[in-house]
Amino acid sequence: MFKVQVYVTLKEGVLDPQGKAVRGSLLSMNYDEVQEVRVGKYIELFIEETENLDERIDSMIDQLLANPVIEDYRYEVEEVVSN
Amino acid sequence: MFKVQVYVTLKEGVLDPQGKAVRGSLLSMNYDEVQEVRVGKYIELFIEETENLDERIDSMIDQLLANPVIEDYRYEVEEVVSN
Amino acid sequence: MKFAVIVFPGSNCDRDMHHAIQEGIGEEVHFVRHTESDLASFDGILLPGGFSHGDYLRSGAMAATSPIISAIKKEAEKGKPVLGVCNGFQVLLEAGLLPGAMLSNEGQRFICRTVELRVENTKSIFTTSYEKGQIIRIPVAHGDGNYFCDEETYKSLKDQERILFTYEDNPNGSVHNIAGISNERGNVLGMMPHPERAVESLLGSDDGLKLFQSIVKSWRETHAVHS
Amino acid sequence: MQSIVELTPAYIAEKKIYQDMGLSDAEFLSIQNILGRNPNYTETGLFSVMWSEHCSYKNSKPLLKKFPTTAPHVLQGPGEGAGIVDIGDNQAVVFKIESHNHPSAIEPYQGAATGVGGILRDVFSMGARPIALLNSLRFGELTSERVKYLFREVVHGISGYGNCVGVPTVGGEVQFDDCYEGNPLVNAMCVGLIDQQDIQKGIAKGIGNTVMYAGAPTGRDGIHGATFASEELSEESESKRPSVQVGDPFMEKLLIEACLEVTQCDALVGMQDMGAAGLTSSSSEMASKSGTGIEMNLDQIPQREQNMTPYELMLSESQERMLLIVEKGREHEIEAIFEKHGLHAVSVGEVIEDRVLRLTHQNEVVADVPVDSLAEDAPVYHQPSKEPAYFSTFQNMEDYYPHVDNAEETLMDLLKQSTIASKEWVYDQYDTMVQTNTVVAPGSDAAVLRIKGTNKAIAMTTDCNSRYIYLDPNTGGKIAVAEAARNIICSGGKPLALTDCLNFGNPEIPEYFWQMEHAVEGMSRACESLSTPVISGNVSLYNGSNQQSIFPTPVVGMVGLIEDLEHVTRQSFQKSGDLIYVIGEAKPEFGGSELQKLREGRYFGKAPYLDLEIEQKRQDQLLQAIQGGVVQSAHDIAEGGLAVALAESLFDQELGCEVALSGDLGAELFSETQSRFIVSVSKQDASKFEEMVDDARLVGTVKDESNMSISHNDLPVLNLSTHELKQAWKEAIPCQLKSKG
Ligand SMILES: Nc1ncnc2c1ncn2[C@@H]1O[C@H](COP(=O)(O)OP(=O)(O)O)[C@@H](O)[C@H]1O
Ligand SMILES: [Mg+2]
Repeated sequence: MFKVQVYVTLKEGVLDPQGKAVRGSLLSMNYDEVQEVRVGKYIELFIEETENLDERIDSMIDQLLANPVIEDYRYEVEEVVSN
Repeated sequence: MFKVQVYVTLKEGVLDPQGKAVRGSLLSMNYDEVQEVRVGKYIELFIEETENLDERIDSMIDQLLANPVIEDYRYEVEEVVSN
Repeated sequence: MKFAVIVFPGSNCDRDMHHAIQEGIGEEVHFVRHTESDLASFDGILLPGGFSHGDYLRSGAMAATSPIISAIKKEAEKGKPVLGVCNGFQVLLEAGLLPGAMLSNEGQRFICRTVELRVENTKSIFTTSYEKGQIIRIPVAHGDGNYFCDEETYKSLKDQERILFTYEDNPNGSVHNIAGISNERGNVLGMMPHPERAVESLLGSDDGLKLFQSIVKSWRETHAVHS
Repeated sequence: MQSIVELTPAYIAEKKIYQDMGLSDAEFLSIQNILGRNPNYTETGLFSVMWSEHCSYKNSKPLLKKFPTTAPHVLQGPGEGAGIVDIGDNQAVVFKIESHNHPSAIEPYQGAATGVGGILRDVFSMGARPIALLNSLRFGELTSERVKYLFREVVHGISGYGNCVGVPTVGGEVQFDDCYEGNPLVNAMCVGLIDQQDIQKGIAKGIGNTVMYAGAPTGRDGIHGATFASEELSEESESKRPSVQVGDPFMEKLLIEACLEVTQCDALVGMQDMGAAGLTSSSSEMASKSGTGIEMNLDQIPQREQNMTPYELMLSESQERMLLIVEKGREHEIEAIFEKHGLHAVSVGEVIEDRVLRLTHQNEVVADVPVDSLAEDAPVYHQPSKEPAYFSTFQNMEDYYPHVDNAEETLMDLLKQSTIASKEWVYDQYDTMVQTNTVVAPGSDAAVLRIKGTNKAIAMTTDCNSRYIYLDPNTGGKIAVAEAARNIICSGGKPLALTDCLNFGNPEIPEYFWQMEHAVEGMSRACESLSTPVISGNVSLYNGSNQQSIFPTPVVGMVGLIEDLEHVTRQSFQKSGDLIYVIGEAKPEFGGSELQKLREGRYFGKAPYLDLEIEQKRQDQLLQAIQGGVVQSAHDIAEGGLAVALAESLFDQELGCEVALSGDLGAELFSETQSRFIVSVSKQDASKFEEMVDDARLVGTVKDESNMSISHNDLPVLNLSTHELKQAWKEAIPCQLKSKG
């Protein structure tokens, strides 16, 4: 079994309304040191042994987990003991 | 300047409706190897040098970024060159 | 009775709530902005639906850090009625005035439709005008209405009769079909369905009127002698 | 410090860089003539967006002139952000429709969401509170995964934005045909309500007054969106998206409240949203309209990204921005209002006497061009028009006549056709009730909203059967207007006016231009007959992909006035025992019909015939009967014919009916002959109804037993349970979405 950790973030230059709003709230809570906030997704996949693991992960992400038009992603694969 | 990467995940035992839906979609796209999907958040904070950095990060997360009733979190701090 | 409708940035049912109080039950009502910090002059506090702060991060999370929240807590401690509807309910959860949390709808889609609710308890100040077990028709309109709490919390909600409304046909995956719960003292109610949208039969249902009437009734009962 | 060295004016001219921005050689030549010199890079950009079809209507202007646009109740016709119609009591409705087709093809969620955001701003920039949203959508068939994705995400985007800003989405339409496969249509309409004294215009009057910028900071979003919307989709357009416009409905909500409050402040002179071509169009149009000029210091423009060039700042299509003209010295009043709503308004320039748009950036003048040349002097093209070969072939064909052996099976199949099937999957995701005015939510012919504080209501709908328009643009154009009016009438309203969104193919291809020319002609005739002037609209050309154009799709958005809440009427039968009437005779007309699609998988032959005089007479009589209180329900007969319309009338309350027909069975049940209605009437009102409505024929009765039963010449031909019919109709779209492609 593999645990795949996928990080999906907005591409540079793409407006992040969520990050902007969160920063606004943090400022109003007096966390003035916060210069920027970007909010993305963190997805964990548990995947059974399969052929072409990396290829399949890439295509899952492209097709569903991330929107390549506005998002970038990266991921890490780790083998885990299935329970 | 510090870059803080915050990972927010649903607690074990809390059903993840989004993860379930994503898994359903992946299965319908014939990614049968996917056993489980959990969807969380990945937040990047850019923070200026400040006293009690860790303490302040913890309290930002507790007060706003994660909901302790349903979510766990962890974070990593990295010093970056500000531009 | 004098009501406050709290307006957070992004609230969008504030005017509807105002209309329901003014035209629906003919009571006094004012808007109060999230930046205010005193609610002492009001007899009842209403947190309307909408998308406070865009519902970004988590629905209700940012609103729950507003200055007005401590004022709401203070009045709630005095026993004044506090009603949170939809986003208002989410704010109450995030602010810790009610237990549990809200997850996204099971179907991962926003749902807007009129649903049937069962009135589970008529002893609450919010439900005395209904009959126990009565089925009422109230609209829902939400994307994150999937109420979650752990079994222990559920047990205490159940034992203390704090579940006021349940769905007849669960639209969002909410645990044990919960649609609305109150705090231990019974003066704070959070519910996903919108009673303020159900105060005129012209618009499909007036089953929400009794909720507001219940609040006023119990307030009158305790304040009768003075006025 | 600029990171990119700009191309020199001489280089732009010599290497024809302007062509990359969508300007032709001839257009560039006239720009050189206007300026008496070569334009620099920024200036070339200004002209390229302002002279794009999207902003200048250079290909469609001659056609748009044909639309009737005036009537005593029209307070504002085409030309401002949105049109305005008087509804009495010193109130008015403000409405407009707009397309966001190309952005939605590339990023469906954001494309649709920002489409909604844009149309809202058109309405609230006039000072009106948005009270309703509608839409009109077209997709390919729900068989490919890509189409399913587009459909899901477009609906999701509309709901994501509309729900958040708190404006109910109360109606719309969705149709599915192969021709939209690569180029879906996403048209959004907004209706606002205003007290007449609050009407605000996009003007820049008063030399010395201050130009203020409010709302979101400017980023590099959708640069060249306007020219992009004016080109055909290709591989290349995929790469032409440096960054997609992302909507922030939360910001929009704050902007709505702030702008409506600003409208009440008399320091405000004029206001316009930054839509297509952003700062360029809003500034130059306001100045041009007012006979003034505008000077702006681009360093003052709030910026989201670093090192933005003048070109980028002026062409950016970042969302949720407004440009305001404010009385000099009173800027702080405006600032304070925005501040209160958590927004910033900043001074960025002033109104000047010279009728130019003059821009400075880092202490240099970076553009200096006459405002009229940008806003008014775009070339106008009279494109050649040519009747397509298919048209005469279709006209000369023998009438298509599908034999109906099994009426039950045919009806079940029709109800499952995605265009006919229930759209509940769509509108369930829209908040249809916020603002608590929705008397009739999606699911009937038109949506109805009451006007608080009065006994009135307004009805609204969007309609366009593009198959008829493809077969015969003139007739089809008439039908689009007539159908919208029918839907208003059936709801108890008197049609007031319409807004249109002309979605067509490449106008430079004579056959496609011909389609547009004739559709507009037909629409104009119908507008005249039915007294519904065009008060606003939008043009979206170059729709198509891989050499295939979409069907000509001029969507009509119509608003009507219901004088008394008592007149509100629904399409669903109300109670057992009521009599069922059909207004109008069926003829065997199947060109462009749902039955033709079902049987043949394509459309050919003649569009159904439309007689505008008969249409008008029937609409008038039906409305009088409704106002006279003798009508229980009314529904127009549209796609799928009488059988489908009857079934739809049963669903709401799961009632039944017994109907007896004679004449040609196929035509009676499934023909799409125009100007027809199904009306139910209480028994005691029957004679009164018959007196009021000429062409009504009694065909049956509403029943409690939940069964649809039809006989033909006294023989049973159809007997199906309402529940079964409803399930088929209701589940069709969710089923298609779920099935693996
Ligand atoms: N995209 C949509 N958004 C909202 N409502 C819709 C949409 N599509 C269809 N509807 C609603 O579904 C109902 C049926 O639509 P339609 O078949 O187009 O009606 P009609 O033929 O009478 O115009 C109408 O009430 C319409 O408003
Ligand atoms: Mg209709």
